[in-house]
Amino acid sequence: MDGAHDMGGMDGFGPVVADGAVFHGDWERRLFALTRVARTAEITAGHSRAVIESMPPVEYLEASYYERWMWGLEERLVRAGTVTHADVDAAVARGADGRAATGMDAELAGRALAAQQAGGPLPTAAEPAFRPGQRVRVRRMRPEGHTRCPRYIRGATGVIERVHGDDLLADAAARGERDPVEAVYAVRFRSDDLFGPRDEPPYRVLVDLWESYLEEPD
Amino acid sequence: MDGAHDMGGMDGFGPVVADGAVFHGDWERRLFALTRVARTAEITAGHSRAVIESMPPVEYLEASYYERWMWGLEERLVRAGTVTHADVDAAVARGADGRAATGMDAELAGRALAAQQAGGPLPTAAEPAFRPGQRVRVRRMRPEGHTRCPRYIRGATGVIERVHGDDLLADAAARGERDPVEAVYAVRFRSDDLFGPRDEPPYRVLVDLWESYLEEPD
Amino acid sequence: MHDHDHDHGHDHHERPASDSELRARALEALLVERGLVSTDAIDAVVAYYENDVGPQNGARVVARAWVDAEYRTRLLSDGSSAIAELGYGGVEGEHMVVVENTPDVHNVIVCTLCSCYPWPVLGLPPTWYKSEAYRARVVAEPRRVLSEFGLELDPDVELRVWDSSAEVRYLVLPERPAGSDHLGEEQLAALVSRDAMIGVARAGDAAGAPA
Amino acid sequence: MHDHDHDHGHDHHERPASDSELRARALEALLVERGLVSTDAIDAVVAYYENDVGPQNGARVVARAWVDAEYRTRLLSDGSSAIAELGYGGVEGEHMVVVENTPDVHNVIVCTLCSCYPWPVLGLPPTWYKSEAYRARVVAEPRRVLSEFGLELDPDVELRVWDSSAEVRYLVLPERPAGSDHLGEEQLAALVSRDAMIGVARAGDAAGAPA
Repeated sequence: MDGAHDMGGMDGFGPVVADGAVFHGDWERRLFALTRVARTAEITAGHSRAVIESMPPVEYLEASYYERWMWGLEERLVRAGTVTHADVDAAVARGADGRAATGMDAELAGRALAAQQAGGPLPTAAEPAFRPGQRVRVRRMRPEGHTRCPRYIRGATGVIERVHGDDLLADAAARGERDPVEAVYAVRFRSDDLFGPRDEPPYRVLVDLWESYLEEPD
Repeated sequence: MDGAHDMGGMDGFGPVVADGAVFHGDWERRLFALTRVARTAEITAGHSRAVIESMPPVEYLEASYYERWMWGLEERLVRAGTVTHADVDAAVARGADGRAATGMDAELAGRALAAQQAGGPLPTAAEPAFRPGQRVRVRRMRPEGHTRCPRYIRGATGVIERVHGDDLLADAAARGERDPVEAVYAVRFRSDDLFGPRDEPPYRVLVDLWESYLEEPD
Repeated sequence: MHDHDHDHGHDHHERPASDSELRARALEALLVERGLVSTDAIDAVVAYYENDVGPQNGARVVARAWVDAEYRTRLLSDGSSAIAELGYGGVEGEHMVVVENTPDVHNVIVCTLCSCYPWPVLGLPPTWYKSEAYRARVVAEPRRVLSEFGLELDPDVELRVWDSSAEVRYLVLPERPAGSDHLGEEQLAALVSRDAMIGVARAGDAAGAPA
Repeated sequence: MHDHDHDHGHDHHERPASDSELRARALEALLVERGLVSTDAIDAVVAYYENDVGPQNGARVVARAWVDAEYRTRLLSDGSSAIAELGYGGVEGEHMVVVENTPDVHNVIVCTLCSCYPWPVLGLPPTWYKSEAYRARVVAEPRRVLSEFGLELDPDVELRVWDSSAEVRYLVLPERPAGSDHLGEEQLAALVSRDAMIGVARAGDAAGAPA
């Protein structure tokens, strides 16, 4: 969906604020870890990015990064039937505090830790439709659900920079589907072809795009 | 600027809520009228739409329509040096209430009323570069300031539907400039050319665009 | 359309009205006290938009076009002048274009960038017209939006969505309801709702957003 | 960059931290009490991202590439494998691409849609990287953004902004600072800041966003 999260090229957010902190307060650190553990424990449902993108725009923009994570975690716990919003409200009301709770599960701890270190690169693209150097155009679209094709490149023409490999289309993944698996490319755009002539010297923007987002130019 | 106000095609705002009210409460009605009178009284500075668009995105989205007007009115009064934000804060703090204030100025009242009824149509376009039926493409751009070229049509190709007349380019008007005066067109787009194939039958979108926003397609 | 908000998430228009109201009242008091504006001027503008301007004006234009073919021709070829014949005009209606609904074509009006609206003929815009949802969606899924208003269009009808992005304002000339041949101009005007002149309802329909 | 917000308008990140903190703590308590997650698992994950993962990893990769030409070649042709040689890998770094800065080319990384970032080599992202302003602006006015970080690029330098919109993560291989020939691998690694590996600073620069 084309929501407030799709920020590339947007205006009105002011200057970049010089804050290099990774976390603000210990609760953000634990909330981050809790989200990772909940994934290993398989107590959530739904696609994490897609769920966060479903936040109402004002709430999304108002929230800090880990507030968005928290909103998403709670929502996905609720969708899985693990807890209800009322459960969480009640826990807040009685002052429940994770720092006071203790529950040990060495097996879960081991699996959660291992999960952070798992995974490997994408397989080589089996049948890429486009080759490096080829001109492609980003399709114009208005996806109902999650997508990883940002708005600021829609309809623009670029050149295939590299073929990364094959991957499950993010839009399908967010719907819980297992296909299509298709080539992912880095596509190179000239800044003029995205935003017109600017007061900055021309530059390049390279965007990773699934094959479904692309078409041959006229 | 490409800000939160540019809503065409955006997602995440939910269903259209069935609220046919023109005002919510008497204060909105008076704020509307106050804004109109302030214009006649020439006590504001800055372009009203451009100023409202400069609201921080969260505030813009959070505000109701007349809250945006109020924010814009106060800002333009401040820019003109008529009041300061501190003046308004102080007036709020002492409970100043327009309903209790009385100040008569029949001459201003007459002028304000006449201003509502003034104005006429655009002059016929003197030298339009495009003619009805001609294909045009909307320039890709990222304007620093105010513009009336919405994002959802950038880079799209359409057809000139009609030539409305000549008008001062909105972008220049917002900068306080008096030119260029140029042709304004209604440009007709096929829905597929804006948003790709949809689950709705194809339709047309017609957008009023200044000549500067348009170019000849390749 | 729904008359409630999402479950999970606050209603972003429920920002405490009192704060805004207090600031608006204080702003008015401040400017009146300093003699920069006057209460009679504010009252005059309030009264003008309350009494002289509103969808009743547009309805008279539409009814006249239904009964007077020559007027209809003038209205469609030069909206501003034909509307001025009935005495309507002014701010946010200086340059008017009237678009005609037929059995084959349906028009609907929006302003995606703010909420431009033809004040002299329709008055000030209803809340739904100014809403994020309407501004965002009607250019991208117009049949779904119209359906939420209770208006179902045949798939063969050419739907035209007009985005009022410049200083031109639009009025929809709805189709004259079937079976209205016996009605006079004033009775016909009573059939023409604000929503029909925006294009989210048909003339004569009870449907459309509540006023 | 500025370290303050606009004058007129509230800071939209100053939403009461206490509410969020209380809810986060309650959520953790609730899930622990029900035996769905465990505190030792949370502690283990916290410790992992606190101790084992961070920009020190990326800095070792960069320093190795500076001193070992064959490693550099492997790193640029197959980032994931070369990084794994040094023992780094895992979530949000499964498929790594390393892009090299040269006197003629400068690379900078962003994720406009969320805040994707190469966790195994850089740790978790700094606040500015996750900010609306960085996500919005660096694809549209990158030189102005870099200039706010204190990094001025020659107009002739080809600037390449990488938007991490799929499951590929990027690491910038900065230029080796002039005058660093005498330094060993460990000393070189100490010159490589997180910001240099994102592309908003040069290696060896004191500049860049405060950590």
